Amino acid sequence: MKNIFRLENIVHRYSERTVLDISKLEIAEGEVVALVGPNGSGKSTLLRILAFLEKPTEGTVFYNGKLVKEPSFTQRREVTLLLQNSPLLRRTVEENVSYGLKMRKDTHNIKERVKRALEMVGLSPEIFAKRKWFELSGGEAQRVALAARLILRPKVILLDEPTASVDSESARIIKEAVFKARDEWGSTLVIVTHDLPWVYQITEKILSLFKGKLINYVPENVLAGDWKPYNDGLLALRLADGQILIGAGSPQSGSLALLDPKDVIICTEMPEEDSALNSILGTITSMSLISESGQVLVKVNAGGKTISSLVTEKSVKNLHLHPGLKVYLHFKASALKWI
Amino acid sequence: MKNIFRLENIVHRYSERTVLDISKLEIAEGEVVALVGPNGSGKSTLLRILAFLEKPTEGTVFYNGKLVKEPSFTQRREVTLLLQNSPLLRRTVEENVSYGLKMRKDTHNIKERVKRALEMVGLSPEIFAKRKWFELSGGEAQRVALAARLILRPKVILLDEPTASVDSESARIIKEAVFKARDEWGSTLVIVTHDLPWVYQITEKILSLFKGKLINYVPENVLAGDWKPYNDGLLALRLADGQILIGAGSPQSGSLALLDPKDVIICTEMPEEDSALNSILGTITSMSLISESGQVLVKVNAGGKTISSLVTEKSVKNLHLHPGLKVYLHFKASALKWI
Amino acid sequence: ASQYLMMATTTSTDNTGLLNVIAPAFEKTTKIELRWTAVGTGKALELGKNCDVDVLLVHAPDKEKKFIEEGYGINRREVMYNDFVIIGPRTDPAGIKGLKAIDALKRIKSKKAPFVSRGDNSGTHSMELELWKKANITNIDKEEWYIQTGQGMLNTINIAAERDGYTLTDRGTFIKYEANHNGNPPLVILVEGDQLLFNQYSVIAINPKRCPKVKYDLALKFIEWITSDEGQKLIADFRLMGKQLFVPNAAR
Amino acid sequence: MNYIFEGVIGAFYLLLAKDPETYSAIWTTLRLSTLSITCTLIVGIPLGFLLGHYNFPGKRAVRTLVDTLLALPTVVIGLLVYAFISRRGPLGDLGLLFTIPGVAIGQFILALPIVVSLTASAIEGIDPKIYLTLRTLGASDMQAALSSMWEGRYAVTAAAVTAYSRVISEVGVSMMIGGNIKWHTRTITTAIALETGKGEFSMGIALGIVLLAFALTANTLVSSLRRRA
Amino acid sequence: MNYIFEGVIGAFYLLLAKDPETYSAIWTTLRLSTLSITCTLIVGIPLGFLLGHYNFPGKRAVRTLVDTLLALPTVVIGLLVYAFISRRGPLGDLGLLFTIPGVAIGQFILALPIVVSLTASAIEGIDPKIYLTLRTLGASDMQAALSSMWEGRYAVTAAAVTAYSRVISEVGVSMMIGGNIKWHTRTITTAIALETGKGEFSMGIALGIVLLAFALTANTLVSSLRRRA
Ligand SMILES: Nc1ncnc2c1ncn2[C@@H]1O[C@H](COP(=O)(O)OP(=O)(O)OP(=O)(O)O)[C@@H](O)[C@H]1O
Ligand SMILES: Nc1ncnc2c1ncn2[C@@H]1O[C@H](COP(=O)(O)OP(=O)(O)OP(=O)(O)O)[C@@H](O)[C@H]1O
Ligand SMILES: [Mg+2]
Ligand SMILES: [Mg+2]
Repeated sequence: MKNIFRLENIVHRYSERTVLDISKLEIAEGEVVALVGPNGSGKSTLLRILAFLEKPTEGTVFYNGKLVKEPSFTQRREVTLLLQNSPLLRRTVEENVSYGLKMRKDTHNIKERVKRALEMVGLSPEIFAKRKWFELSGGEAQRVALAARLILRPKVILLDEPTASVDSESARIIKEAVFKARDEWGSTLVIVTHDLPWVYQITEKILSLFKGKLINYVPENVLAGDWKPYNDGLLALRLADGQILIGAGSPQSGSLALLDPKDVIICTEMPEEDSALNSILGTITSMSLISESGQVLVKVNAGGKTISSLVTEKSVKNLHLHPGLKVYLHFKASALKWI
Repeated sequence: MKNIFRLENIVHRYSERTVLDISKLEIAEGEVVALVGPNGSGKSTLLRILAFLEKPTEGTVFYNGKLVKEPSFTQRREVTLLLQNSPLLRRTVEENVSYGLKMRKDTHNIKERVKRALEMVGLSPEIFAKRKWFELSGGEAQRVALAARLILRPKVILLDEPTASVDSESARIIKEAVFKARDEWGSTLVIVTHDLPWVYQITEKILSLFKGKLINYVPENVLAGDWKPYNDGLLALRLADGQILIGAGSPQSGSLALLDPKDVIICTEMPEEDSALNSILGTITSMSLISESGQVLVKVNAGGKTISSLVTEKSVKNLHLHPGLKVYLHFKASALKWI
Repeated sequence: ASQYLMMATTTSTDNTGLLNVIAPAFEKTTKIELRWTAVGTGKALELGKNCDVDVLLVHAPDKEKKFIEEGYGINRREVMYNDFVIIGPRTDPAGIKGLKAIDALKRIKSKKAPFVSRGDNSGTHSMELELWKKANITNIDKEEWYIQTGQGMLNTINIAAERDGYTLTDRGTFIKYEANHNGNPPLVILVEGDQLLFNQYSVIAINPKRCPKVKYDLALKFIEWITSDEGQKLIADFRLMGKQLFVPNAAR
Repeated sequence: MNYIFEGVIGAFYLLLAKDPETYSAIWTTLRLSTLSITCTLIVGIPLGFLLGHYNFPGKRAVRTLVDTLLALPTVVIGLLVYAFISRRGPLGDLGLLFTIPGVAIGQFILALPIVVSLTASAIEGIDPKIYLTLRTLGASDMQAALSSMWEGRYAVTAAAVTAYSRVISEVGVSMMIGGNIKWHTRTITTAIALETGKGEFSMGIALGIVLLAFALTANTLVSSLRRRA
Repeated sequence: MNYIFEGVIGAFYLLLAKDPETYSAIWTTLRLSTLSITCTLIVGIPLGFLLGHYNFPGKRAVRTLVDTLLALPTVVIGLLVYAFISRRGPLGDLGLLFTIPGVAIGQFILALPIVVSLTASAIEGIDPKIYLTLRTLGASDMQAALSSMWEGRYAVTAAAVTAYSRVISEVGVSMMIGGNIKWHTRTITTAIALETGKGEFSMGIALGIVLLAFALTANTLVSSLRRRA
């Protein structure tokens, strides 16, 4: 498939502080990409760069195969971004939603299109079209802002936490609307969200940012804490309930351990002793089906930390896993990656 | 326990539109109250009234047993509110957090207290204290705003979606911080959130708003759609996969059906035929443990709608429920409440 | 009128209302519209130097002569005169009533009675400075009693009234001032009729050799008309509060 | 005190009896101020946007300079313009002295720093996220500039109102360049100056009230436009 | 054109040769403008806040009125104040005529609508959520008012700068109330008016440049304060 974005050696700094450092990133046309990572990891900054709103301090951006120095007007118009906590313009809802079309002088049948865009985000046009920007609740405003993007049927839609303050029913509607964009208009989607079950549902392609760097793990399991030297050059982290996590490797000081949910095995019994194997007792707090993949994300609370494990539906069935069950989590000390 | 708030016959309107209509509401001192409801149901409006920022169009508010006509300065200072998408002041992080204390002329050991407040929300004071308001990511800003409230150790803390754009690890830290406030300072908490599993974890007292009215159900199951007359004066809603939901009662037109998760029974087999009994086939998508109550919230996708059921851990175990399993949801037609 | 003549004049001719009488009459006779801008004499001369007006009506003979000598203007004709008077409070604290101008100033200085000067290089101011010089009084610039306003005549009179002081004014403006106070002003004439207090107004055409664009022919027509019997009679008949303000004296 | 009382009565008389000199001055003021404010807004608002929106080296210096030009006294502007348009000045052939367009040039210079400075402040006051939002919605540079001005429309209107008030109340430029020529370049303010110079204080006040009535009409118009937006 | 050239040279001469008349006028301008702007800001900023922040019946009318008062010509203000403080006026006994405090009263009336109107616009431009935030953090009415002014500090400073510039560049009030009395109430602007009236155009321009240098100093100060905040 053709790449719509290719980023090379991107570094972005705010007054000497490096907040983004990506050596290579490719996004294919029509792809759905989830962008995840903790607060401050650079997700919004990356979206601003993809939307041509900001120029990276260093590095090159290719859009549709072409090197972008100064984004052309057409290029800019093909990409739209829903900002985090996007403000509305000081106009009515209708005018907010139709703004982009008006700027494009594309006003054919505009009333009808505004109506449909509002319906797409679950807002009744009769009730909301004439409202002023300040006459909306937080979630309503968020959805108006989204409608203003969807109406443009852009080639690339970048969404920064589109469901942050939206109720669960509306979140469902929005998720549908976003898929419609991909399926009907072939839009490329990049979505920032902290809603990990959603992420697993919508795409396999998950970009995970951590302190400005792309990492290869979904940051489900970030094991921060006071890692201390242990036997045999291993490191240990003591949990609140006295259990000990063991990691291998030689991290730099202050670094964090990451654990891929796929590397965690759930057992209902205590396994054999093995110094390099972790075996942590915890309680299942939740289990979510990951779309059609037949996998289940199981979250386990162990000594105050939540550790996730990705297991097949079959083993869930076989092991009779259910929330509230006490289980053992097994993973190798070497499964911990340090960043 | 003493009531800290009592609201009587509150009606609030924005230019003739009634957005809040609460005949009675009591909140006890030291209680943790979750306020849930779809977008636009009046949650933020209610919080503004509780924080004395807005006066209800009609009705009376009692605070600490006293009728509040004009809130006194002391009353105002005892209650603090974290606004939805709270803006920061155009100052440094440190000045934002210390602002409330400075206004109270309570500057004893202020640097230290700011430090601790930042740590409480998971921000390193060394990195963030001197930053300007615009040099923060969305989630960081949200947490600074929260720290600015927590530092005040107020009697009442009202939080409007405190974890909306916060990563999962920080959300955990924030949740802890909020509990610390209740446990150590005895603060009363009212929390608006769309994160229902969290709600079930933190409190039994859930206020559910719907179109400005308090309803007795957690709006997990809001069954909106085109309800049509059916045999025997019943109503029917056709799902996307052809299954039919049946409801009893005589709703007004355009009204919605609510279904308490407690009224939904999960079976693994088809029950006997009964015209007044719904029996809907669906797939379990997720299961979450509800804190220490020993109950599990099971979400089932049936014909595109998500229906939740609250079941005991024991029956989860007995029925071998797991995500991905096909199950039947049973509930009486009369279990549907109309609003 | 399709043709018009641009004149720069001093404030006194405009403030007294004289030009409001002259302009329509001139237009009626000659079909030439008279437009004027009323400024200080100094500024009027400067406008003339820059060829921005066609004709001047001013009252500072020494400066006018210099203006002509330097080639800026031609055809200077005397038009009318009035006289200067020294006015002061009715109570006359310095006791100058009836004195000659020079003696009056000397008296004012010795009594340190407030004297308000226009201090604006206007015709009146030039006259005042000349009188001080003739009285051999110098270095009064910073004296507490010597108040320099740098304003027009009427404002200066008003300041003198507020300060219970004396000032030198042209008679036209004083009559106007009297009129403003319905004939009962706080300041009254104390010194008048001295030969030194003569105030001559003249018209000057701007030199077309230096300023090719000026309407020299119209300027000549105006000069001719104002010095004619018709113009002179209008001036003689112009009255405020029933008093004559200007005496026509155009030489034939 | 009497002046004020007589002035109020005089104002009514001038307006109701349709005093021709007064109406001529009102008409001149209207034509002149419309001309000068239009030019000022056309030039000043874009400049103000550029100054408020973009960051460039020396921006602070430019800002300080513009703020300094706010203090240009009208007489000085009059002199500067006079130096250019006097017959012996470089633009003398245009014959602008003692004409309304000539005065408008001066008023333009007077009002421009006001419009630029206050528009720049208005733009700086807009949430920077708004501009980003406009861009994400596909606005061109020009469209985004116009729309963000619309977002700050109250402050931009305030800039225009302040500048317009300055223009209609100024006297130095009108006097120096216009020459206060009766029936031609006499504005309400130069008429006031004339009457005051004559000692006709109540007439001065009466004309002042006429000017305020004029300004009130203009502001009521602006205010009702504001309400609609 | 020569005027301008000579004016620039003249300005240097006046400043460098420490011309006593010029320095007296500068000193008077400084004292006078400091007095009047201080009073104006103390009264005007709170009024502007009230007008911008609160909604009350008739607010739009008050706003329109204030905007209309922006158009008060300085001569008219001079006349009005004169009517009160002249010896025959009701406040004649205070002896304010031809004094700096007297002129300051007039300049106060001149600058007040500017400060009120622009401060009100500045306050209206602030995100209303900011005020709510201040209240939720426990600010008293007064503290919240001060803090929201701080939030809109750029626009409030712009109001102050505009008013100050208006005050130092005005001539009508200073002339009418101050009397342009040499060594006493002669300010830079009245001196300019005088020189211009005398036909000393280059001297007028020189003094104009002196005034601009004065304003530049003030604005540089403000700008460096702004930078710190
Ligand atoms: N204008 C700015 N000036 C300086 N630093 C900034 C600025 N904007 C963001 N930052 C910093 O850059 C880093 C990345 O910010 P960014 O907004 O991209 O994070 P994010 O991943 O979107 O976080 P969140 O989940 O909280 O929205 C953060 O450390 C933030 O503090
Ligand atoms: N200032 C206002 N003027 C008019 N209507 C308003 C105003 N503020 C809110 N509303 C309306 O009042 C209703 C309740 O709004 P509120 O903000 O309380 O909802 P909410 O429950 O907090 O929703 P959300 O989850 O989206 O934040 C909504 O229908 C909203 O459109
Ligand atoms: Mg972000
Ligand atoms: Mg809300």
